Amino acid sequence: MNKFLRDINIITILILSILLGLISLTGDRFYLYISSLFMIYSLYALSYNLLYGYAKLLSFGHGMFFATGAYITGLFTLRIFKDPLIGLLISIISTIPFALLIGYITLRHTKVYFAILTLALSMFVYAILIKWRDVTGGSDGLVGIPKKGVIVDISSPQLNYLFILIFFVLSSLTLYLFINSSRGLLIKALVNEERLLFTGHNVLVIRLYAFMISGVVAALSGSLYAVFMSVITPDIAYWTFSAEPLIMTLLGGSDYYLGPLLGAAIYVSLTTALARFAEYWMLFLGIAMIAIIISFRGGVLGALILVTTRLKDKRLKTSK
Amino acid sequence: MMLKIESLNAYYSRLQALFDINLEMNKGEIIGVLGPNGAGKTTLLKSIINVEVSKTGRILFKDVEITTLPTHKIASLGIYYIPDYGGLFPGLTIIENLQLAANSKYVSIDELKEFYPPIIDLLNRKADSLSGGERKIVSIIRSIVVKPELLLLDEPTEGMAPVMVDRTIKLLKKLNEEKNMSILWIEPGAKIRKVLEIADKILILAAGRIVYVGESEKALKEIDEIKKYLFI
Amino acid sequence: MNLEAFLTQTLVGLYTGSFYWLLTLGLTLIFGVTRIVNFAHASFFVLGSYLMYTFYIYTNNFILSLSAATITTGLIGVIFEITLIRRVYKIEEMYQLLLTLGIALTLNESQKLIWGTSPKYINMPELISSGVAIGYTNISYYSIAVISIGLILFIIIHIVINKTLWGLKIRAVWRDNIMAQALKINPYLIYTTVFFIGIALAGFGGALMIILHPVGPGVGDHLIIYAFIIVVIASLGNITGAYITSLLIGVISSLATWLAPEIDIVIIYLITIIILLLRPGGLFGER
Amino acid sequence: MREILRVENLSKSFGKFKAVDNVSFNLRELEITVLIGPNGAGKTTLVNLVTKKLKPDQGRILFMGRDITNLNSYQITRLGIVRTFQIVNLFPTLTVYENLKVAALGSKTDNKEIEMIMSELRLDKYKDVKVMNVSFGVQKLVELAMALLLKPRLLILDEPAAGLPREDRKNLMRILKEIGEKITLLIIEHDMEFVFELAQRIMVMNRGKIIADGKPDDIINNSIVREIYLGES
Repeated sequence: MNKFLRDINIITILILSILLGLISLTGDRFYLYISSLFMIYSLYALSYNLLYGYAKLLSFGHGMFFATGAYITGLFTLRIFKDPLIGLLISIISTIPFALLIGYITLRHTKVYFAILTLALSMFVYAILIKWRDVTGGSDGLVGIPKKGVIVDISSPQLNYLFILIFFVLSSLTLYLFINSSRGLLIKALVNEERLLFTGHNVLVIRLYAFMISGVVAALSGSLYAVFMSVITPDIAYWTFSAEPLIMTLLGGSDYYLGPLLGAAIYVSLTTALARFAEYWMLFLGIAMIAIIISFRGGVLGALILVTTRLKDKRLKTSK
Repeated sequence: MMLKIESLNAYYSRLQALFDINLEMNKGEIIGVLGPNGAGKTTLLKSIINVEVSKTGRILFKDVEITTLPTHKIASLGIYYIPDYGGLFPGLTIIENLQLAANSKYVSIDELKEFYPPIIDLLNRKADSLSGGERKIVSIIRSIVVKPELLLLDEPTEGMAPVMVDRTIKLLKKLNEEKNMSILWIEPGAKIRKVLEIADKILILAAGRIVYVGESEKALKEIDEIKKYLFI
Repeated sequence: MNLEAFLTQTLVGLYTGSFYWLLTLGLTLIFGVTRIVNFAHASFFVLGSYLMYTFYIYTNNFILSLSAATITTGLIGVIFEITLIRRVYKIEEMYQLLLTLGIALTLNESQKLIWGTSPKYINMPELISSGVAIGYTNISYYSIAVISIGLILFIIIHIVINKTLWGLKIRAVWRDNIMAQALKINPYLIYTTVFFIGIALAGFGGALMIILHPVGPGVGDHLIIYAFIIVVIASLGNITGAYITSLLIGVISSLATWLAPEIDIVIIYLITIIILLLRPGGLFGER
Repeated sequence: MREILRVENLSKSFGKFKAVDNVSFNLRELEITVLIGPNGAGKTTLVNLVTKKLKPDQGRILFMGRDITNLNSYQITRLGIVRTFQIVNLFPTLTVYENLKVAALGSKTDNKEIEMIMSELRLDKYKDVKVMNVSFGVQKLVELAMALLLKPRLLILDEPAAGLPREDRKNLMRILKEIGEKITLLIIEHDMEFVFELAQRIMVMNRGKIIADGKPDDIINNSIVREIYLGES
């Protein structure tokens, strides 16, 4: 069962990537746009679920990594070296120490305290982005982040799309393999920290490890976002933006690796489909969230799997 | 009929702690429940007041079914539960603890004094500043204010100095006679002789099952056989 | 540095702090008794403002609208407690926090739909113009009243909690829920009343605030952060701590805006982080 | 026999209540020691202090001559003091194999040994079943398997037989005897049958103090113990 699931996860990712690849051939700007957003949000949500679903850490400040990723890429490509790829790599690398620092501060606390502390820290980042005008551009943010660089040129929508696709496939697969590695196992084992302690593991280090990986992937999605949009504002550091991957994860189902992906898909398609009702949008999410917590915490994917297994059981019974 | 338990099975999460327990208790009776650790003694009390355990079967108090009633309703019907830690509220003074029991700011101490004179000096002390033994006795004294018909005691004399143990047991007898409280009383097997001093009936639990029931005189004769059940 | 400006800023800080207090008081009470951190609390605060606004338009009576807004907010809070929050008392706190976050989003957005996106305020010059002059600036009696109300509430709450039987029951549930029930106390009744009081207080605060500050979308999002920062610094569930910290944060932020406007909010967050690094349990933590 | 653990003047109080009151003792290598005593005597607290689940108010703990008083639980575990818990304490959402794997990672043990232990304790058929879906008895075995994979020098078992039906107890006793030949055991237990079958040495705790310590026969005849346990005086 486990093996089968594992395969199906990888298979799904691969098939999905092929479909996404095909979309690029159509060259239809609209489709390219929403599927790019989907991929970026998916990574953002996947990185979030590594904390929420696997390490059992409820963070309300995940946006700070998305934002730092975006801003470092932006600043680097605008000020220092004009190239999206390099900018992206730089932001990933520089996120590692940042995540470790934040993790060191927050991870001694758990549960509610951790949640609130991450919230405060992300607002700290937000405050800096707003206040440090001459560097961050204040509330206007950064404009004209280059797609055409010294090394890579992704100024054509299709190329930009493929650029995102490559990182999407690579990181979603790597993250999956990581979760199923022995390091990943220890992260899953955080469900019972006391026991983990008494099996000779330093819980804090494991948490820190999960926190770092998650932060880096979030930063990656952030910098993809920066390059894709070529305009970024501090809103992506405001706590409400940190709530979005959380909602996607809950929507899709936090117990499954692909849950956040599904969540992101639903999220993006609904936002575009319901664009006319934009003002009702967050209201809808709020209600959806309440419904999920009260009625079904497995999310959509959880529900689907439950239904299919029920059907299987029925078939078995009838066959007997 | 004070208390009637019909084919009770109780579970902690996935683990079954009690198997098909049946029990009948008459008004004014003192029943001692003895058994080794993990026999399910505490679970029995917790199933009666309906906390922390999931269960099947029926529990009746004065012919009223209380199986699924919320704990505070069960308490209001006249059952007072004293957990093994005494159940005084830490951080609250003893007098406050008594006020809660009386559901009023005014508590008459005279009667309490008569049952346990030292209470006077404790009134204004915080519950957590009392010794374990004191806490348990005060919690028993609190029952005078609660005025229950049925008293559920979880190892009230455990961890007490021998002198205190005897004092407590006399106190229980007094409550039973003068306040006509029926008492369902849990103690570890080692306390069997103490329990037999005042209990009308004892009941031995082992591995979640009732393995022995008997009137006290009878039990006293068969004590050596009983000790086998208690693994001692 | 001039003393007058300093005094003015401090007073401004004190009444801002008093608003924070009205917000965190309910948050603290609710957490203390139900162990739930109410993410939606600031949304109720803002709801209070909007209701005040609407009632005032129709009645044109300050006191009447104030009391109406307060009570209505409290009742709406109770509805949420009974229909939704009551279902999660016994499950993981993660989900409790998430549920209240969902409620927060729902409230904020429905407020947008009902009252629109443009900031709303009540213009009552007669209330805020008259006051004591400190140097060039004028501190309105209204803001002084707000500060006093905060203080009075602090005293009342203390008396209620520590001297009355009802307060005793609250502390009992607070300490040992099961034993409280064993003493015939119905915890759900306590929960609901505490929710009513806590959220009514938030509504009250919001209603008072709209006289001084316009209220619009995003105000709740901003306030909840401050509320959280305060209760965490004060140590969750500690009432005295919440009061002192509220005033402290109020004063610090107003002084910061005066002395270093370019980095004022940064300072607040920085202080929070430092305090929590030094005292993980908060300043007033028992254990 | 060589001394493996030395505990000096260990104390821990909760408020006024002295759970462990200035306790000193030592354990000798490859000796099966059983710790008995009534409820609230402080047995589990003592174990929690030694394994650093709780921080002692005062006292010293030496393991194979090394002072471990200020180490963390995970460091102590790595040194070879391994414990199990009274209530089953595992990773419910992980499979039996994954649970064992976590333990193996804790002591850098390779997967071959996991397979070996699984077959020894007849856990193979539950390999890929989530722990929360296996019976209580099996969970107890998983606990034991994990403990062994951690390569203990001193293994502390807190009521290993609690809640097990008779036949499983017999089985467990057999396994523990085998283990006892390779690993020093400290066992908290109430089931007297179990105790006297297994113990080479018995320590009796009451009200936070060790009131008797010696060979089983001496203990059974010790008057204080008879009073506490058999209610005789």
